Amino acid sequence: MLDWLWLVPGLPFLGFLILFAGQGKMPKRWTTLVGVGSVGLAALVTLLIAVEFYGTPEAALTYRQTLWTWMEAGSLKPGFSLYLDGLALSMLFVITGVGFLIHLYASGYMYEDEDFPRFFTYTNLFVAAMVMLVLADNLVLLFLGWEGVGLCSYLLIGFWYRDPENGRCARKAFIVTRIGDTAFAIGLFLLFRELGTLDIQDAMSAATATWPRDSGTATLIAVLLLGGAVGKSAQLPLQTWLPDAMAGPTPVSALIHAATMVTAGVYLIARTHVLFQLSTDAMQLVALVGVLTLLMSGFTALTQTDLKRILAYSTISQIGYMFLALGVGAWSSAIFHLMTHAFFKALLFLTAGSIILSVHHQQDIFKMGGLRKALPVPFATFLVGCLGLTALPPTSGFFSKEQILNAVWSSPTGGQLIWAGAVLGAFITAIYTFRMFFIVFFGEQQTEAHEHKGFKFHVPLIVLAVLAAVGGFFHLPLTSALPHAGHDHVPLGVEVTAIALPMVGVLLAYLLFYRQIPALRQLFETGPLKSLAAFFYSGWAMDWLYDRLLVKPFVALARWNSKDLVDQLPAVVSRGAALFHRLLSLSQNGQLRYYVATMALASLVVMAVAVYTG
Amino acid sequence: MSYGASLITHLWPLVLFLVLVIGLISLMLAGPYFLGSRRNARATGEPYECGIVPVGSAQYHVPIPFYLFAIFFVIFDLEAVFLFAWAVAVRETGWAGFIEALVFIVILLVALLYLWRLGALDWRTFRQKRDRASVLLR
Amino acid sequence: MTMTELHALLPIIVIAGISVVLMVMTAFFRHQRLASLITYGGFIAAAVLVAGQTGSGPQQATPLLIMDEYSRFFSLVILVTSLAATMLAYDYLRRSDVFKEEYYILLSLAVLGAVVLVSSNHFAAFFIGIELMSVSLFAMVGYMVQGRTRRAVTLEASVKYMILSGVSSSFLLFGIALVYADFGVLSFSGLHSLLGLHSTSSYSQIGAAMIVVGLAFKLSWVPFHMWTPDVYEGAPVPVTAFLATVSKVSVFAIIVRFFIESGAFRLEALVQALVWIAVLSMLVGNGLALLQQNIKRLLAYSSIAHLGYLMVAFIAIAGSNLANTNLAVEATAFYLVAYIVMSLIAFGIITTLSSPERAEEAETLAHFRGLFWQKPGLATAMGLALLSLAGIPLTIGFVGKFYVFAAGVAGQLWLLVGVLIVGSALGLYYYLRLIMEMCKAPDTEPAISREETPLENRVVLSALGLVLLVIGIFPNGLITTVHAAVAVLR
Amino acid sequence: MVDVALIDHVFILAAILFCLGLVGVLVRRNIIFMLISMEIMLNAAGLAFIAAGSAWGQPDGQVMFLAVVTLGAAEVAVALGLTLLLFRRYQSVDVDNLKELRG
Repeated sequence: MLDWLWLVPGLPFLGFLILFAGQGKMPKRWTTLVGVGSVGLAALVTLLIAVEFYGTPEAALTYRQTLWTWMEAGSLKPGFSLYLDGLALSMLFVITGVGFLIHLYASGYMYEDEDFPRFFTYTNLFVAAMVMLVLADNLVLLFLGWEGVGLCSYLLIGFWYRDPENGRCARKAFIVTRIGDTAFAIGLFLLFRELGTLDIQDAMSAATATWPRDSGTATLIAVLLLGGAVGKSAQLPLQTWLPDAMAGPTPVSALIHAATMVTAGVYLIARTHVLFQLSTDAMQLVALVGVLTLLMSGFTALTQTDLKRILAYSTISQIGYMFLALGVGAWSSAIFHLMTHAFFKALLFLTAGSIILSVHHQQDIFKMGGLRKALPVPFATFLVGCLGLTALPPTSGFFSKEQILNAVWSSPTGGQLIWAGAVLGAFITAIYTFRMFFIVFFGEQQTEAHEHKGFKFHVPLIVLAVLAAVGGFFHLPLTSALPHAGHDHVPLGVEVTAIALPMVGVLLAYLLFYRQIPALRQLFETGPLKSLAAFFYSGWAMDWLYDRLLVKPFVALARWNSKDLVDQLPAVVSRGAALFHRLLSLSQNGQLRYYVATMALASLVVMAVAVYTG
Repeated sequence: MSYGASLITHLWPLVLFLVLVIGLISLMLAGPYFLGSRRNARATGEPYECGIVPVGSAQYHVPIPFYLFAIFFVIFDLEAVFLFAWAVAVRETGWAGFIEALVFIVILLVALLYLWRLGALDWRTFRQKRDRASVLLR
Repeated sequence: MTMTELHALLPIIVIAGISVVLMVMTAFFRHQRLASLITYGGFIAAAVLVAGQTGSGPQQATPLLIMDEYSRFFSLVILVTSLAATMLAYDYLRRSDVFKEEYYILLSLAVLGAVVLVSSNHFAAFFIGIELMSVSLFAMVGYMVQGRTRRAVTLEASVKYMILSGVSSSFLLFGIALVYADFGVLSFSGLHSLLGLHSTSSYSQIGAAMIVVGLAFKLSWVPFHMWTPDVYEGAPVPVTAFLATVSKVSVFAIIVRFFIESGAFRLEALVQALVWIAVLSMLVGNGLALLQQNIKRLLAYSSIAHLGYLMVAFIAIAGSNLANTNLAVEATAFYLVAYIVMSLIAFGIITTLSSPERAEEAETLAHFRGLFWQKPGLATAMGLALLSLAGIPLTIGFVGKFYVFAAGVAGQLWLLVGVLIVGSALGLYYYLRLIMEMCKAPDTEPAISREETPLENRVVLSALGLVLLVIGIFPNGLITTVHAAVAVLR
Repeated sequence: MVDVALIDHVFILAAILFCLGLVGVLVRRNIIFMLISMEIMLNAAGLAFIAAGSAWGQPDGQVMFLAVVTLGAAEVAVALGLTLLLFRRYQSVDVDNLKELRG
């Protein structure tokens, strides 16, 4: 069964090829069949592989499948091999399983769209690239998958390309992640240069052998890789693209910008954890990035009014938790949270998609209100999702977040202060989640709502709701792939605080947005807190800051320079090349005897060289 | 043997050849002068061109068959050179050489056949051929 | 001649047989389809014979010819290439108004010359092969001059090619004579213990230089390249396709063998001259192609540049490290195959789009404008070929260029590697320019005919496109083959 | 090397012939004369072969000479055909008429 591993990336890629070849001329039924079916089959294969995988003893849980060696020129032998271990398998679960449910949902959600086939062409390619990224056993393939998912993300954010605003959002996402990718590429190159191998496993074992603890090189490479991860996973300071990425269709937001691609950074760090373990500084940095991001985006989510943007900021915040977990060495907790997050966040996005579709593409939560009656199924599933996001027991989010918080408390790179920040984040999460929930589903109904019913809409929601509810009981086969963090003993008070604060947050949200206690509301609508809220609303003014600090000066510099060097350099090159061409063209004058003369002269030179220097 | 002497031993056949050629030509030119009768007719002063009467300008169009034949001659003549080389060593090469020479000649024959069927050996002009064909058809 | 020798020579005899059979046939009746089928059959039979002998070890057949893995590999390459080129030419010839059958005679003679050339390890066979090929080629270049709807430039191209080729042959011959005078040996291996070792005599130095000059002309190395664009443009495009692939590859294959077996790499001054020729070829070829408007000329200049890239690997053979030289020889062989595939597709598409009945070839940018929207299949193949020529990953051209690059780096030829990179960057510009042209909206009055692409062309072009991609993705099969083929040298 | 002096002389003669031929190709515009000059170059090479062969006492030189002469004939055969066409097209045999292909 393990031999079938190549089918997992192969099937979606085949789907992509078929859809691409069909050029949108296939009937919609076939398109659905191919687009959804390929991912479904991949999920099935993953399941079968997992069955066999769980049957083998954990210590031997790695499997390598060499598809082919691309070429052997000198010592460089890039090959196409797949590497499966517990970590990769866990990711495969998420990508193919959740991916399949989202595809199924999208086949209903996107049905009316004229570019229906194009959508599935992109998403199938995305799944193939993402699986490739996860299964890559060498850095080249990893990078290929990494860029592949980035490309698909770009294409899908700008899916409705007729609105130039969407194109702008797509470009922003592409450029911002590109900054991270550059760091990532430099890191990979350094890794190859220092260790002389492209194979990830070899590189990891070579790294421990080559570098002592806290060596400068290891730290540098780890930080560069972190740069790539930060860009892809929308962490501080490169988080600004993700809210804008919501311009894409909602299933895309669920698939790429919540469940899978944005967690690639987490996967990358987990995959290269050996490197990070070598460097305390890098680990500390990861933890700091995580906690700062989760706090910042939590506060921002508190004030947003656009349903999808709230979810986007909450995604950033939750990935912040994953980074925090990585930073404190709780590797498996990070991946565990990655999975549970994929469940409840995909659920929330899909439900949000249903809601938005029902209220005619209205995304402002203050214009919804009281939808509980009109949309019973989304109401129920959204509630489950919110409970998971808030990490209330016994939903899946509770288990994973509790693990993380406990690890933070006792880790050397964590500590009480960071723990306090993380718990505060959990508290805020509870507030903004239920703020959203109460405003959307309670209060006065502001708009008409027509629920889209049907198999394709409800089945994914219900399945995901069940997963979000009970996913915390899953046991991921990570013991052999990632070092065990050790059993964390934390004081009882700490644990109780961590569980209780979110509940308090829910209560606060209830009072504020359901009961709407005037005194409290007044507090927020006046004075310094209001301007603070505006500040939060703008995403801590990060876009403004970048605009002032980077974009404006750059544009100004470019404008000032437009007649000068920057523009002149390419012009000089192209003009020089053209001149070169014209000069050479003169030599081709069509005169036979001139050609003979040139030949005779040249042969004279060659002969002279041969005789006089020989 | 000194260099000069060796040169002489190498070159004396050439010298002899030159002397003989010059002698023969002198003989041929001098003979008629002494032996021939002298008449002064209209055509006496004209250059002799293998029986063709030299009329008109020297720059006239020669029909293509002339060139074709010249080329055929040169090529087939040269192929004969290879046969000459074989003839020198006919005993040493034995039957294998014979078969090879045979193949060579057969290929030449095929080429000749091709030329013949293509009409390249046909002296007539295109118009003459067409007229002939129409006569036959009638 | 023994039976084993005869057996080894059988492929060559079969190819020679094609032209004889065709002559007999043509003498009695003319039939293009039959002639083409005989030619295909002959090429296939010869290829099967060569393939059947692969692995049976080197066999010296007469002192002139050697049948070893190297010559078998290139014979096979030449035969398959010629088959493809002949198939691509069928429809073009059918639509033109000249005698068709003689084309096949000339072509099979040229192939015979090429196969003899790559199998030679003696100057006599070397010379006969190269001249048999060249004389057939200049008859082929001028093949269409007789047609009623002829292109005016064909005659010019053939005259230029003939004169320059004759001059270069004289250089080649005189060079051989000088080397022969110095050592009294005509076989390559006989020279190995002599050439470059006693450097007192300038006979062999000048001789080797003149041989290089003669071959440089055939390979259109700068500054012996001037005929290339004119002949490529003037010749009928199926002939150009053949000229650009078979003649280049066979001469390059033999120059590699000659230099290795005769020890000519020991002539350091000559190698130094080759370095400058390579630099010039890469720069001048790409520079001339840069803004070129005529596609056939553009491809001619690009082929000059590609021959320059090949020289990087060729010069790397001169190094002293055995592993590196093996890598370099492999790189040349691999790149030659890659070059054939890419050029054949490009010229094949021009052939397919041309309309000889109107004496018009698809050689201007206008013919390619918007091709993607009119003939997506052909445009895709052309796009693939151009991407491969530009050296974009996952194409055969990339692997080839990478290989050459690796050989250059291993041989520490920094100047050449640097120029290779600059040249590739220039190349990217004009290849992509052509691709962009194909993506544009088509003109209202498309320059190309709307006719259906003939089946033969479709089969050949898709097969070549497939090869281009498959070897680009799985190059190891070809690498292993090439590795085995070049192992016999040295 | 056998008989150094003699072979040097012959090679000097051959080289002179070769250069004469090359100069002929360069300076003549009449294609007929270019062809004749080309033949002179070829025959210079042929002469060199004969000389080298006889110096080494081998028949190889003469064999090569035969090949050279055959090549010359074959080239001339094609060349004369092209010359005729050239004359028909331009009513002259001046190769400088051929200058359409360039750039």
